[in-house]
Amino acid sequence: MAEQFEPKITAFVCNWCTYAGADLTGTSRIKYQSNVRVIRLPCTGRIDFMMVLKAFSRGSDGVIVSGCHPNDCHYTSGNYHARRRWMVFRDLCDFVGIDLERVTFSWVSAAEGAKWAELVNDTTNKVRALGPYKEIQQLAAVGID
Amino acid sequence: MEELRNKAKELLAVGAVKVVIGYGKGTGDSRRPIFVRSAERANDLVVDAACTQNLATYLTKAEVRALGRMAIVAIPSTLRSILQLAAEKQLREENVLALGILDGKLRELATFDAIEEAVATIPDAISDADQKLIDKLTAMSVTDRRAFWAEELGRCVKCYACRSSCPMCYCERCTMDCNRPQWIPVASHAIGNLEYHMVRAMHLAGRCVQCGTCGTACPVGIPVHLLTFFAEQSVRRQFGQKGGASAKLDYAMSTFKPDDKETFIR
Amino acid sequence: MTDRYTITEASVGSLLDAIAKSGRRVLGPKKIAERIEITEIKTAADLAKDGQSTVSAKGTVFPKVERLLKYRFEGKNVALEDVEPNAQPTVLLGIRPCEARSFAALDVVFNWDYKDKFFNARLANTTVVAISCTKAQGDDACFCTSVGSRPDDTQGSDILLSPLTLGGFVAQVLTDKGKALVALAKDAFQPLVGEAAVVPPASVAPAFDAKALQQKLAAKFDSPLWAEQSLRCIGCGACAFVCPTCVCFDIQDEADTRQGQRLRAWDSCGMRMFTLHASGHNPRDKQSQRWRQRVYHKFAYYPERFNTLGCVGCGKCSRACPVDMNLKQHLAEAAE
Amino acid sequence: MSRVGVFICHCGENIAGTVDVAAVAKAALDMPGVVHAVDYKYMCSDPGQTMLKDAIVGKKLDGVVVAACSPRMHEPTFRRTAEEGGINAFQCEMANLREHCSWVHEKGEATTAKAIDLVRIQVEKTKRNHPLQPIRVPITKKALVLGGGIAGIQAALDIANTGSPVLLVEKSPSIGGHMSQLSETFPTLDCSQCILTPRMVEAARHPNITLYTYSELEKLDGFIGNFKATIRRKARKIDEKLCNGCGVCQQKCPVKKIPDEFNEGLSNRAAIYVPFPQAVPNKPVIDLANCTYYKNGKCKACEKLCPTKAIRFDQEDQIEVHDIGAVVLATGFKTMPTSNFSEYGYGKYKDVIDGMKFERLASASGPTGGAIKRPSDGKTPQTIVFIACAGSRDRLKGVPYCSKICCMYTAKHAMLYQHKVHGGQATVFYMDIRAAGKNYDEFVRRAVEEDGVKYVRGRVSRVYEDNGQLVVKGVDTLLDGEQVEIRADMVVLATAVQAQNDAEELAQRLHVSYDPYKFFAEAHPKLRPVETNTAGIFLAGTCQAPRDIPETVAQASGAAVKVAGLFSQPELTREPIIAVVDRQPPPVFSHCVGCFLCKSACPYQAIEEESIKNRNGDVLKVVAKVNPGLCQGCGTCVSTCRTKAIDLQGYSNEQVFAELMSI
Repeated sequence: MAEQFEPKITAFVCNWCTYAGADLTGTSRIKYQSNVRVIRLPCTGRIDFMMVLKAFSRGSDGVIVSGCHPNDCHYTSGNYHARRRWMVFRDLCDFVGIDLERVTFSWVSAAEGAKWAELVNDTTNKVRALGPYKEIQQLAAVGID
Repeated sequence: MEELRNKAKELLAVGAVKVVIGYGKGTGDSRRPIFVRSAERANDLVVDAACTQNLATYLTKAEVRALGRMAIVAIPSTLRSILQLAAEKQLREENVLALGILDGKLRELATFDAIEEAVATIPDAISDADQKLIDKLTAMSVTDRRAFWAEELGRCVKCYACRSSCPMCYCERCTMDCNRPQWIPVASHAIGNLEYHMVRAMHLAGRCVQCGTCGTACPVGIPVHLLTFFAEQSVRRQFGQKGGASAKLDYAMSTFKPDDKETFIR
Repeated sequence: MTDRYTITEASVGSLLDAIAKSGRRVLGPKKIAERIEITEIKTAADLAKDGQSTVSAKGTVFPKVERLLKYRFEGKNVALEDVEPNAQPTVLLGIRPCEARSFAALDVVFNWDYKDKFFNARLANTTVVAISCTKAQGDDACFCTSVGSRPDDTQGSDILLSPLTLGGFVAQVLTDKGKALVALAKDAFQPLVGEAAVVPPASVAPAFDAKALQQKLAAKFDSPLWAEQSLRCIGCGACAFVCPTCVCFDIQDEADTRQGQRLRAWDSCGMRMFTLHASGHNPRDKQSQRWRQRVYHKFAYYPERFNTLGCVGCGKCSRACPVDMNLKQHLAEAAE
Repeated sequence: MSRVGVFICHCGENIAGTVDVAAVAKAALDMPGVVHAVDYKYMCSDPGQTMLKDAIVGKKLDGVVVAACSPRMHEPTFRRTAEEGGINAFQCEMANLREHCSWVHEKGEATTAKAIDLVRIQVEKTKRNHPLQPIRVPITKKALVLGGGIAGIQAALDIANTGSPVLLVEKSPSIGGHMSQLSETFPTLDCSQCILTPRMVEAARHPNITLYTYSELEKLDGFIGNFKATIRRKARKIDEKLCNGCGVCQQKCPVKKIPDEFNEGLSNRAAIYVPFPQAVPNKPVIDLANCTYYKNGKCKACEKLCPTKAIRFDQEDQIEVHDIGAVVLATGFKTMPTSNFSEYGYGKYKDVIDGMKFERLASASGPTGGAIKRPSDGKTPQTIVFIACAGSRDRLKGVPYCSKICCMYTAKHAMLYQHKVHGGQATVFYMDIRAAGKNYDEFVRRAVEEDGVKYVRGRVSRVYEDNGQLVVKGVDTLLDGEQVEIRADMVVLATAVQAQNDAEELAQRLHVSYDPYKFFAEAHPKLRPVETNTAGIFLAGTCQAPRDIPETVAQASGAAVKVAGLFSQPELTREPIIAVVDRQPPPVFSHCVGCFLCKSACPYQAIEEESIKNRNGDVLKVVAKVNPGLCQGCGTCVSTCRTKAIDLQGYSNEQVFAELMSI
């Protein structure tokens, strides 16, 4: 039997809510799949849309972007700015044919350890079912003679 | 046209402006940007339906600015560019005089307020052809859209004509030129092209005046303007703000409302 | 004495089949939407018989992005992997004589001191079959006759096709590569006996004298002309990237922590970044300096160094320019 | 080439039980730039930390990755250790092998592989770390207290008593605020002025307090520890040094029919006036709008008669700029304008008044000497109705919130009425009685049980006049919504507490956030209730939300402690995780193109404009600059910047990019 495809998931999370929430998942010993690699940033406001593009072009099959719930931003409004950026970025991704099924946006607070586990598992399962994101990964070789 | 030439003559003769940026006769039937610096050359100015390039690009070009106070022959999109440039502190009222060409008539617009007022009355919908293409694309499956853009962007040679011709791409160093880190590859391979055009569209979202000059500039005929149009439309639809409406900054992507509505964040 | 054959319109198809059978690909001008692109030619109908392609055929021998080497990080070591040129046997069919001529201008740079393996391999595997121009472009961009060429120039072609008044072409076989191609499709090429009535070549009026221009340039380096002409230049690279002779490239490494590759990509002296130093100093800070560089490189430095012009007068740059920088017109001004 | 050391912690069995730590160490040692990699039982233990310090010295490390628990747990520990080992604290990063790996995944190859990846990510980041120095900002140890009500007075006194100078700025001619107008205070019924006046005097006399009445804050620039406050001292038209407060001027002033603000219009004052007898300072001010001289250029009666020749008609406003280290906002509240209550006949019927007017009627120093007399004819009302929640908790009136103090002061009013008008009957219409507070509920009960105040639970729909008498029409919801009609001699509305009219404008000027009702917003509703989101600006009293006197005083003291705490430090020290706009040699100066789109993205107003000038002072370029005192390091500007001229120290583009490239 062919080996099961294990997707590569990159997560961009803010330090104060989602990273702390993922810490809580740990301290609560809630198990989740190990496919995710977390990049810790101070705030969702710091998450440049180019990071998501880069994650895909460098081989991620799925991306998670997560931060503080509205109103809970450690920096008061970084997540509101981030939300706007995502609203447009998602539209544009869809318009150029980037598969939105592979990007999960979420608010995970420092108290939502279980939600983090669920988010990672759901995303991993979904992306595993979708298979490797060849459409973008293969682009890296196209156009080079 | 006579009206414009006379106005240019008068402005240059009294030294009210040092240069009139306008359209002149180009190769064959085409029109090209010209820079009239003396009253004697004012008759080189042409105004007709072929004058579609957004000349506002030159308002931030150092070599042009060095000439002194500028008057610019301004079609509606140029007027909007002036406002957006003003909002982004790239242009001061005393540096520019807009010679608006509105419905074929000359309108001298000396202040940003006057431009704002004029612009407010002009519909800024994109052309039917462009809208149809956007609609056609949005109606496609995501796979088909990817194929469409892969095909189109496959021709991109990263000559940056789109960027260079865009009045809002005035940055001295663009993200694209940044090499520590090299966010976006220099090479015009498929991924480099996709990322470049995504970056450009994101950077124009909320700032694009929808002149379409980038698309016209593209030597290989990629409809790159659809990307910035689409991003701008996304901003307008979701946040009700738009580029080029006011000389006061109201940039959708650096403002927010606590109750901005989305449906995708879980 | 060159070999001369006739080839009928109908036998172009069998020529294509024969080339395909031999494992070569055929690239040539094809009309797509409003443009002419140099792309794969499958049938005779694909071929655009007149008109200039937007982008030149340069990519066949000098692609817009080319991989020079690959490497892998193995622990602390770097394992280099040589990359062989992807020099596919290619027939460039139906390009203009000016473009055929451009390969010589590329050659002088790629083999000036260092012999460029990639360029040479690709060029060696490319057979050039040009079609002489019978129709003036009518767009005031062409100026082959001002740069020492003509619409039916044979230089750079392995075979030159000239349209016959009654259809079909006369094929002048100029090189061994040309002969090899004829040998592939003997049926398609009928030896020409006597004279044939070819369509007269297009008439392209000379706009300036290249020699005189070169002399004028020697004294015009500090002329205000360059600033005047380039005031509307927006500093994009459209001219250079469609140009058949522009040879400047950038070398870029693209790598992550596991592997990397070194790429060669087209570059343009018209862009501000081209000469930007790490310090922030830019010896060609103004667009006028960059425009002047473009003109001088092709019309002063090439002749000085290589005894040839860096321009074939195809006019692609003028057609591609978003702000109508008409090279012919500007050169004529400079030659005054 | 970097020399990074990787230290993998077993955390007992917490990590080592799931992750093959030896394999991680082996893999780490193979990573480019890593010169040392070890695993150890407890990295955070003394021997563990010593091991790290020794390796920094012995292996000449220039960067350290500690692969252990969450950085949120031990990053400060290991950064300090790294510093003790001789490298910059910010050359140390942590890979989270515990919370993000060993505790959440099963033992196995995939988990160890992830651990190796997590280490690689941090190694790649660390290779691009730069030494960072904590940000030190000097502090001007002088506070500005804005607003001279009880909140401002209390905050000013508390700060002054810690030894720091305070500038107390009040926009009206006297300090005292709303509290000085009150008659008696719940739940003790002590006289408001009796307890307030000594505080006012103390504030005026305090050697550390400079009192600026009749003054306003024009502008506040700068940032925590380093504000510049521009204050307009409005011209009183009086030489305050010469004036001895004798009062001759206001007696002789020919204009005397100006409604007296202090008495809520229940009496009149002159055009030159001291707001109330106990005013601090006790110096008059000329009301320019009503003074005959300013209206038609003639009169000057006060000038002629002033015994000390203190009148100065030519006096101009003075603008002063003060260096300030911290600001306490104590700008107070207003009550809902009475025009909002047409259904209650306010403005139409003289005897429908609001709570503040009743305070003046009940006050011994008020226009009636404390006797309850109705405004229309001066008669003592025999029946009086109090309507609570006039505006409050009423979405239609734009005030969905509870004004908090009305239940208590309405009970107090009713009680005072019952005390003063024997045989009279007070009725209170209410929605709920909110009497949470020490001795508060007892107080309300006393009003009902001992003083016989009638409480009707229901709303009043209308107040109208019938045959010269007010009729109050409402329901009693406790009696199944039965209609209640009371013929009253006087009606008192407990109007809602609202933010001051200029609150929004002031908040914007100060870059302080505010809620939808224009009350200034606290930094955190629970844990930072006296701080604003702008560092160095604190809140006291009703400018933040409706509250009573004890709460206001407590909050003012709280704000004062925050200021004192700030001033107790020699300088401010902050983590250098802040954004920085690049500077380049000429002719570039900076990659910033000066579009300032980042400015509106910054939640802290930390982005300033800097003009780069040549020797002649000509501006060559205007570029952004991040104020390190204000920046909190969220990085929103970094993502907004198209030229990538702004970068975030500690999470730089190069660092994040390297992390991405290592995944």
